[in-house]
Amino acid sequence: MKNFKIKNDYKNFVKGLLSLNYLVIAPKYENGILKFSKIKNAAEILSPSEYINTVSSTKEYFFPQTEPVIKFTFEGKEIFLKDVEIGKKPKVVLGLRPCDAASFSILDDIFQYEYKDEFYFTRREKTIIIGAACESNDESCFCTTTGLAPDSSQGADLFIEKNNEEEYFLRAVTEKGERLVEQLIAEVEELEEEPKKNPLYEKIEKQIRKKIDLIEAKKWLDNNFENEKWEELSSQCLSCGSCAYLCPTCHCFDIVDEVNYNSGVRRKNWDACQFDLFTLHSSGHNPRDTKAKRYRQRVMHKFKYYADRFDKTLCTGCGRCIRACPVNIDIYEVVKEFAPLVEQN
Amino acid sequence: MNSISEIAKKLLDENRVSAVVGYSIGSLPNKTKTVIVKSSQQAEKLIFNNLCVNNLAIYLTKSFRLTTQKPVAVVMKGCDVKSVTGLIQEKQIEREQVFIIGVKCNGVSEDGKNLSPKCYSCKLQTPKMYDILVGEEEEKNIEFKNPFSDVEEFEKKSLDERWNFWMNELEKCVKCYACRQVCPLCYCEKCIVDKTVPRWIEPHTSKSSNLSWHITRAFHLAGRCTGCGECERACHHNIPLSLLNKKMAKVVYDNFNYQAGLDDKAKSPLADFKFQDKEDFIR
Amino acid sequence: MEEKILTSQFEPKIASFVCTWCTYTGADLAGTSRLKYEPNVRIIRLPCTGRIDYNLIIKAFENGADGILVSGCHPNDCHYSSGNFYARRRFIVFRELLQFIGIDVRRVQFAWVSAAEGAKWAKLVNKFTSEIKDLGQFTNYQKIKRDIFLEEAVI
Amino acid sequence: MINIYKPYLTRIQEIKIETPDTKTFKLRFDDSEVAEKFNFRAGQFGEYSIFGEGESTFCIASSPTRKGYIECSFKIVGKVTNALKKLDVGDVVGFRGPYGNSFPLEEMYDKNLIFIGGGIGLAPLRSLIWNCLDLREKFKDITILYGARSVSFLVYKDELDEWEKRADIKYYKTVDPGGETKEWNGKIGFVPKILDEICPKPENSVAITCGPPIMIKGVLKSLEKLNFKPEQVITTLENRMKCGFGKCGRCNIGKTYVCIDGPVFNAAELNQLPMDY
Repeated sequence: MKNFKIKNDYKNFVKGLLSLNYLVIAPKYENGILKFSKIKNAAEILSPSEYINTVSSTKEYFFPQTEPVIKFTFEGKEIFLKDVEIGKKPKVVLGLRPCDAASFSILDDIFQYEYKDEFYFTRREKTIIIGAACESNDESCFCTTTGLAPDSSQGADLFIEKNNEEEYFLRAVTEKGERLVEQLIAEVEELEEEPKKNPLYEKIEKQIRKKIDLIEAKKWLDNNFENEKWEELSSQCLSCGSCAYLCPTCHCFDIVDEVNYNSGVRRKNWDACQFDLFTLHSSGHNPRDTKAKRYRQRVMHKFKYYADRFDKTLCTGCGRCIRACPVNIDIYEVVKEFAPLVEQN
Repeated sequence: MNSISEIAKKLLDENRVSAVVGYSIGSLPNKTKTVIVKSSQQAEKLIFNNLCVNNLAIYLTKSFRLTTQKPVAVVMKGCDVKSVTGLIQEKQIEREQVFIIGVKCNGVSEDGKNLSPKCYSCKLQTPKMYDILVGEEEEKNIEFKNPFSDVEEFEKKSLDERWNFWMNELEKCVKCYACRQVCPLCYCEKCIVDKTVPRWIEPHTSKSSNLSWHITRAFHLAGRCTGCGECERACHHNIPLSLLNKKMAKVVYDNFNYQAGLDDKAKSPLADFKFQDKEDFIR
Repeated sequence: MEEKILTSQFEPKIASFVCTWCTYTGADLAGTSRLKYEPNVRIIRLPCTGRIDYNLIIKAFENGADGILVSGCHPNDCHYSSGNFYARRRFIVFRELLQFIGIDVRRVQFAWVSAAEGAKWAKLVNKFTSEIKDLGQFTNYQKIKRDIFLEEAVI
Repeated sequence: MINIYKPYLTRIQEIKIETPDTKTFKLRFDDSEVAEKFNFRAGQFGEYSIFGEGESTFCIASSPTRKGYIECSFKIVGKVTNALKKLDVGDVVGFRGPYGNSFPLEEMYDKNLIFIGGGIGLAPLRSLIWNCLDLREKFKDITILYGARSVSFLVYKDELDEWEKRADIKYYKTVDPGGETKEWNGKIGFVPKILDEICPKPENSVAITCGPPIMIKGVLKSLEKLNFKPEQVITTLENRMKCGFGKCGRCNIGKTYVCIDGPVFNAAELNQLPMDY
């Protein structure tokens, strides 16, 4: 795939993007928090060096917290269904860290398994994902454990990186990405040769928490469904669900009807396996009635069940759950409890 | 002076408590981890420092089932003890069910740098109620702030400004209900938002349903919230929940001369009345 | 008989939560005494003002009420002996909360109207209706309420 | 865009009150094209919805051999079922499905079938029983053992009588001790105990069971004692579901999604699952 140099600075590149009539979504400080929001002009943009990661992940732009799936109206005994329109405007999500970009290649599997969830995929198809390599990290990051790196472009269509001369360049990862760059020819210039790696990325990779052997972790999980460790690991959990709501790969949801006079809507709302109501049957039976069982479900789903089915880990090492947990339950430390570090040379 | 871990060890060895809830070194440099220690071998983990911002009173609520047979020991700062008082007051626990390891606190910090906002108006460096006390009080050189100063500041705004402020803030809410889960006084077995028949508050996120939820939360805590600030700390979207709680506390203080969490015999102000309550707004 | 001419003038919707023992009977008395009063109030009868949950008030606003009138027995007249005293405390706090959030509390009015005060009820409704007319439509909620059909597909 | 969340509209054609807390609806598709095309296999389930209240998961209780309609039986417990109970003939019910796997009908050909049902757990079995009875010559002996907590809680009473009268079925009915009436002519005792009494032969047989968890547990034990191999024992699982197609993450038991890999499992598969149901 081709590489392109950004001719002027990053902001000009964004200006070019905005002029193409895309809805541009990028990290932005809004009401005191850094989150992915709509960008109206290029001045609002943060360059990849200006942030580590956002508070919430980008999944909300593909699988929103709440999403109508069908609308209906009542007329006497009759019910009329109406399909839901979803945003038609093509989007560019810009500046995702490798951990966020990779989440889509993971989520795609579940959303098209047996039944294809078009709500997710319509948005996916209309959206171009431009990842950005990490220029800094914090204590929570552990993407190397999940097989990523500060400069891995997995899941992105285009990827922004710095070469060894500290200049930004674009790596076209998919054809979709390349087609976008072709429209931006005023801002970019094709590079003849492969740009030289910036040593920064390797440095960051070394700063990130050491890599855990997830194959060993899975082996342990295969044999330890019943283990008193689960009780110990989850005893302080408050079942607040912050971890699931911020996670780029958590995808559980609830379906709820809402009605207003003679019309209503059926919605998909986020839900989390840490809530005790999540699996409660109407008979009163609850298969996961204790916190230990719920926490086991979370860890097992991420590192075993998903791998069993799709051969992928349902975690990208973004560290959001670690930053958000009010009682400092650290999934990295949890996995480290039962799996060794990978020897690094 | 005994250290917390020694006390915990002794309590567990003597089989006086089922568990000791306390703080240990966290996995991140500016966080401490909550631990529930059940055997004396693990008691060494327990520490106390200025990063111990959590309110551990939450672990005394029924859903944790720690107090079922034997009492449970909890490491508590002065401010946390207020929540225990609230729980005793509302008959959620008995005083005998909890062994309070009180710590003298010189202010805590959420991020390792800045003092937690709740500490500026704290007068309870030494807990009001404890079974054993540890730590030493340092001379506090923090400038004492009126706890309601930000409420008063906010009230200078016009109605529209306030409305817009809250709409902007509440729009961020994703309804994870972490604010409810971490609150020691939100112990209802079934929260109003989880009730489906009738459904008072829709589970989707929108400005109006988020507002309903936050009105509910604030109002249900009126006269009960002790200002521990856990809700605001747990909110990853930084919604200023304490501001609402403080306003409620102020109203209750101004009108009924009541402060939450100081007297375990007192009646909660909204479960009580006086004949001479204010009536000027009623026609 | 005088007939009201339909004009495009703003007619507020007022939800009125009343206690069945005093105000509802009082409103009934107003009717049987043939007292004329503004038709803008929709009376919702509840057992006691102590039953009036703040959620009812919020729901009324969400569903398009421009004003809310809560009314019950005078102090010491409560059928359940003290329901109105608890309600009074609750409203002291709730009014302040609404104000803090930025809702004009002039739209939420409380009153004591006994079973004998049909005239007071009629007067109260007339006065409150004209006040709400002066305040105009309550647009705060209309702006934020997600219309489940018109909701724009943002993303 | 194909909306997998969009239900078909069906109309209630008939309502039967089975027990004090169970009703059966006979539903016909509004759209005749859908009605014609709609196909399912015994054991599959669907998401039934009442608009404005929500969706609920029940199996399809009618036989796939009876075309043109579907039936569902539900116990009135939660929000949706309480709303369903109030519906009348002619009212609209949403239906998504069929979802999940089904009973391995073809593998049962030329075998003896033993159906063991309890309470409302007869519903999925009923679909299969009628399916088998409509293709009677393909199977050998058919034995049905059905029990409920008391006489009034027996579902599909008309059909039970019909089965009792049929010469090509061995039919046993039972109620829990204390649940009998004066007129009761069936057995008295818990289902596993009666199963021990009947003592079906495992040779060339398949046992299909569904009922409350406690009964299934007992039945599995009894069948094991009777030398049934785990592969010969088939049951259906029930977990809370929302989407029905493996997305919402509610019905996971280990890596298994009950909604896609289930709800029909044989005991051998069941033994492989972690105890998370």
